[in-house]
Amino acid sequence: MSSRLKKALRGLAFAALALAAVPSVFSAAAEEAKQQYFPLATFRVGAYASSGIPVWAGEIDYFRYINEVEGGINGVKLFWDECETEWEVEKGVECYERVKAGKDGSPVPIFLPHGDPISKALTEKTVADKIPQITIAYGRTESIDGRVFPYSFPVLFSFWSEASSVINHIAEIEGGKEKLKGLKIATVYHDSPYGKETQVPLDFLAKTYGFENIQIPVPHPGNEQSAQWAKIRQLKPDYVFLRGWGVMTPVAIKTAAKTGFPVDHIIGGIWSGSEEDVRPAGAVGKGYKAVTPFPAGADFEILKKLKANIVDKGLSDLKDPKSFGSVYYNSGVIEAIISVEAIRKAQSKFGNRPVTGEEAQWGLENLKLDEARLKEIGADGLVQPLELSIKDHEGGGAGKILQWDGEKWNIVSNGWVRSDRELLLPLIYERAAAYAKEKGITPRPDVSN
Amino acid sequence: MTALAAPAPPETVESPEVLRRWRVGPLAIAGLVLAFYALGFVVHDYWFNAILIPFLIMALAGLGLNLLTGYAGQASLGTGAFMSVGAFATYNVLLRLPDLPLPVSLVIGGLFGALAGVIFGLPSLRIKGFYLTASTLAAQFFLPWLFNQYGWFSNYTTSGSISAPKLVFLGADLSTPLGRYLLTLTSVVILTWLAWNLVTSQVGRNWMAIRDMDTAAAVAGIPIAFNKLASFAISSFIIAIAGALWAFAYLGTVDARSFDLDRSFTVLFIIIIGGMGSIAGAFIGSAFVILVPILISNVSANLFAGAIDAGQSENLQKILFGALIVYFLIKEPNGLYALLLRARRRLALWPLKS
Amino acid sequence: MSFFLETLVGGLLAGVMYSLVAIGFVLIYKASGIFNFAQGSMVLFAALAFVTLREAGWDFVPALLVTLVVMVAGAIAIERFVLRALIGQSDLTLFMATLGLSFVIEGLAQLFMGASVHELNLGIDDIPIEVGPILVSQFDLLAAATAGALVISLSLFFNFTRIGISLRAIADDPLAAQSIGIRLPTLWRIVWGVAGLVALVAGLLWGARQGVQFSLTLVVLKALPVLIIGGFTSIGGAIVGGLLIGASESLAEIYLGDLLGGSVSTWFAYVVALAFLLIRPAGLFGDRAIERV
Amino acid sequence: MSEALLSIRDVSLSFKGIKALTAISFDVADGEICALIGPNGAGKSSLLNVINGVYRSDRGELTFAGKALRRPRPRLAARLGIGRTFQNNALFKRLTVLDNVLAGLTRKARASLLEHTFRVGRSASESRHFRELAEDTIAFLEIEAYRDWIVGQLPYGLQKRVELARALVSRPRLLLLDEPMAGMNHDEKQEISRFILDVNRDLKTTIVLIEHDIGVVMGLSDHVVVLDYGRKIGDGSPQEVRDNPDVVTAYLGTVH
Repeated sequence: MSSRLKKALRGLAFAALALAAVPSVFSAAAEEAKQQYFPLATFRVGAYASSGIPVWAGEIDYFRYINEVEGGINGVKLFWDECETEWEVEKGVECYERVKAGKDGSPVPIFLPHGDPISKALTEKTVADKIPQITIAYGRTESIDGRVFPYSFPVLFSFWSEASSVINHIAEIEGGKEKLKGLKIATVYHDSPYGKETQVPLDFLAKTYGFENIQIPVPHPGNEQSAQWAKIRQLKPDYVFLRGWGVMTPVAIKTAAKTGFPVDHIIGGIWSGSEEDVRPAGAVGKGYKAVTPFPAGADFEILKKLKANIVDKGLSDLKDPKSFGSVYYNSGVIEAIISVEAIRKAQSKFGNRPVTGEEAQWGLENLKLDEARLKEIGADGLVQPLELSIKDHEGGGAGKILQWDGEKWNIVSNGWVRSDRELLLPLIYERAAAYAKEKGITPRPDVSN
Repeated sequence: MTALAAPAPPETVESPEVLRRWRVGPLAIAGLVLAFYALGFVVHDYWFNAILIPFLIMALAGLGLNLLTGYAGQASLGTGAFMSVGAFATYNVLLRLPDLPLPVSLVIGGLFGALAGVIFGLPSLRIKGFYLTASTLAAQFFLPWLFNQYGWFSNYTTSGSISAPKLVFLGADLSTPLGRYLLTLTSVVILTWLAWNLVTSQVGRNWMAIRDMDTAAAVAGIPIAFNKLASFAISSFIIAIAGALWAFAYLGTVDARSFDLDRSFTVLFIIIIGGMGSIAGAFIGSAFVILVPILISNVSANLFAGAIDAGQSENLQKILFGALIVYFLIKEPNGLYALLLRARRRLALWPLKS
Repeated sequence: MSFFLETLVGGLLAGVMYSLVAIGFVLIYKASGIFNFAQGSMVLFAALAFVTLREAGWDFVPALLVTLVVMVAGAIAIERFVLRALIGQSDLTLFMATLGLSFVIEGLAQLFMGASVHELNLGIDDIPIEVGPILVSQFDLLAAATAGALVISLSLFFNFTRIGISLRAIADDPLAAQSIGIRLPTLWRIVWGVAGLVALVAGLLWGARQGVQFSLTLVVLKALPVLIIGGFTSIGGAIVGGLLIGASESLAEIYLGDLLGGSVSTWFAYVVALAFLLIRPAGLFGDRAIERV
Repeated sequence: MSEALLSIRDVSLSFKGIKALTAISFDVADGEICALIGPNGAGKSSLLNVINGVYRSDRGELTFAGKALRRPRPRLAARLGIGRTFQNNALFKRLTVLDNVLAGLTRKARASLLEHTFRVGRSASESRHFRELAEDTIAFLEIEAYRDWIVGQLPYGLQKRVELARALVSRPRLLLLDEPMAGMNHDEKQEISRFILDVNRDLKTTIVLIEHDIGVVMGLSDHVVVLDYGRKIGDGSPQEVRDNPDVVTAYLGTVH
């Protein structure tokens, strides 16, 4: 046998052995853990790395802040390792399976799938493993109903709330909800399950308020939209609600400008509202708006603390200082705050130690962040007041409106723009019940404790 | 006549009549015992959920494509689309005819896949080579669009994604990791056996004849159109079942985008790196494609944790995987299977031939 | 009527952008029979390198030249380490090798230049001017002019230079080409270098349109049906195919979109391409091999 | 014996306006060996391609075994019992010799796709039967030693024999041989000639062959047809053709 061939084979054999050794890592060390394991399914390469990098920086910076400044959550420090998903489902599932058993004796309290398709693939697996997944501003809207989806937490701002907040913002501009009657509102959406999520609520709201609901899909990836915007030029809507993803957003803004549609009448959705989405559009992006549960800005109290204690001390995960206080960075911070607070809540019942997924589920379902608590954390204005329950895994349902001034986002709404959750929740429960029926799930009783 | 006195056995190519004489029975049984024994040995869910199930399903898809491309010579980039047909068809059968036993639903899903294969295989009667490959892209872009576009296919869920109803067969709940593994393994074993029968029969021989020289095949009396369409049908049947398993035994919930062009590339890649026109090749290729990235990621997570920047480490892993692909293609263009065969003959350890 | 015209013109101009990418494929396919899937990664790499230099304070022209040098150096490396080792392998093997190559190029791009989204300003406003009843963007006109210039210069190159002529000969008969005295590896290096240039041009125009970011690699999907219609071996075909696809896609989205529920352009180009293939199995301008037995 | 197995009437063929065959007519009697000769480009291979349906003629009629072939296609021709070898070997080069020969039996196959898939019904017995037929033919052509070779790795002369075996294995009534002895030395030609005579005599197969070596042709064939520039210029027994002045000037005179 040639020596090169031999080498190749030996390499393969070594590889197989190394692979076989992997699971043993998990079963080791069963002694009482002092630290809380919190695995992170990151995406730092591939198509969406530009958003992933600041998100995970915000997340990690806040965890480090908890460890360094506050000495952990009630003394329990956090530790984590990363698993790269490239935002792909299979890799996300593999990462989840790899980390779900916990590490060094600590169970996994919460998993953050960070990807709409990944979260859907994990819906049932997390139930089987009793690990809650938090999906802020993505994921299945019906999973608000914790009776049917006990371990899925679309906290803060579901797509339905997003749509409703945008309509309510338009109503504010126009001077009241009765002024919505007769308006033409076009939704330009990424033609994917994510993009379609708002069709049902918008249809419902259009019937309720009497505006004309126009739906215009943009096929993935959305790097060419001349036909869609030609259609908009023909239909002349009053507002465009832009629900993009990735490259679709800057191309939409540019094409809108090119076809003469006023950019300040476009209101972007959550995933069309980051610096990364607008900056490539250049000068024409000035005046563009977006709704978000992740207000941008570096002058929130907690961001000042992060700057002083983490960033300025060289402990930050952020490579590009420009991103500090950006929408994505702040979204990471917000997600980390909610995770930490849920663990804290769980500790209040189960003791100051690393908590399990099941305990974290209790923590989440009893989580209450009122103005006073948010002020303590330094997150008032950054995180909306929030109260979760079994029947309501969303809790907030409001967003802020940002407007791009060519350089940065400015908050232009007066506080949080609420959605018509009371109108939409019955519809959501109906859908959750249908899902339960299709899957043969018996809903949990709604016992508040 | 020449100095070539002693007949040399074939190097890397599988020829039906040679395969027939392989004593695969004992080997297959040994493999199966191992696969089922593995259950008791490897208890961790991780192995089922993250490694064995996706490995088996992708191997099955690779097997399906190998019948079409490796044996019948028709290269296709529509694999993802045919997988989506299997997933959506099986979902609707499970949903709308809940009384049918699970295997029957899977077979019906496969039959829809076969139908799609025949329809999108029709151009093969007129177009050849790379242009045919390119034309299968029409299937790849049309079918997932169809399932995404029309709510009926996903039972009007808000998001257009489909989710497996309870997987039950003969009263046994197959929703556990072990159950899903057994479902997958059993499907793979049966379909592999059928594929083996096919390629070692006159049908397989006809496909390979068409692959090697279609005019001569026609002159020898081989029905070209029938065989081309049959290869599309059978290949798509297997691929569709792989798609249904991917949706229900592996991920649980999928939408049409799970079956995009990248999926087609992955499967094509599996058969090329594993070995075209070889059943074992599909399994070896799948092992490479599924396991190597996980391996690289695990090794670097354990060895270099904290030593290098996480983002850079991920980029390096991607470069390494790409480089490995190129390296193996250069090293052995006939696939890893050929590499193993050669190594085995050199070692002369297990003489498989009688 | 003016709406129809506007849609049509918009589509045609979009089609030019597709052609720009398709030309890169044609060049490499013509010279080496490889369907180079790494073309998209090359587009990303070129645009990213250029914009990184610009952001580091370089002037336009030096940045352009340095990027070009990097692209050509990359082309030479690819020829030396990958293509030469794969001579004589099947089309599919070569295709897969370029897929592996694309992982390497993408990884290198993000490793050295980061994953951030960049704005690329070429100094031409992408705002509409009225031409008669329809709106046309200056930027689109520039893109069309660039594509036209590229096609003309490439045609001149292939028709009047020794290298170009031997390239055409190679497509017909590799042995004959070698006998005129041009070594295959040299030729490949040149063609991959030119493909690098085309990738740079496409990267700049697409990057200015959508921002320089990872999804630049996805522009190849738009180029595929263009190639099927235009043929893998004809540069003129790539332009005509691009225009046809761009226009029919736009019109289909508008006029069939309502009927079928939108996003028709996802597959419409491929179905058009398939219909074309059934009528002309080697594309509009491709060479058809006559079978002899 | 004298009844025509194949009759060709007024067959014309053109490619993009260039005439390849012009109004060719002749008969091939049952049981004879008929040689087609003529200079390169005379249209000999094209005529064989028309007979078994690889090319579609512009005009003309073909009658095989008393039945008119209206739309001949390669597979129909094979089913009726017309076998064929090619000028440049057209073997399935990644299969073994045995598999190549077995592939030639397809026209006799009765077992269906499903029977093969599930290994039920006629699948096993047919495989056994085919195997015997193939082994017989392989033995007849004396290539047993190479049975398991991949044909792509065999020398040219052996490949020609494998191709002959593939055409012969299904026992066609008519065998079209396109230069079966091209590129062979004298001994090899002798050997192939012997096989052809054996096939004709023992298996009662009618043979149409194209051959350039006039010596071989004259010794082997019962009937010679001469083509030149797509036209028939001579038709008759070897002796008659040899004496035909047109043939002598057009072909024999110039080549030899």
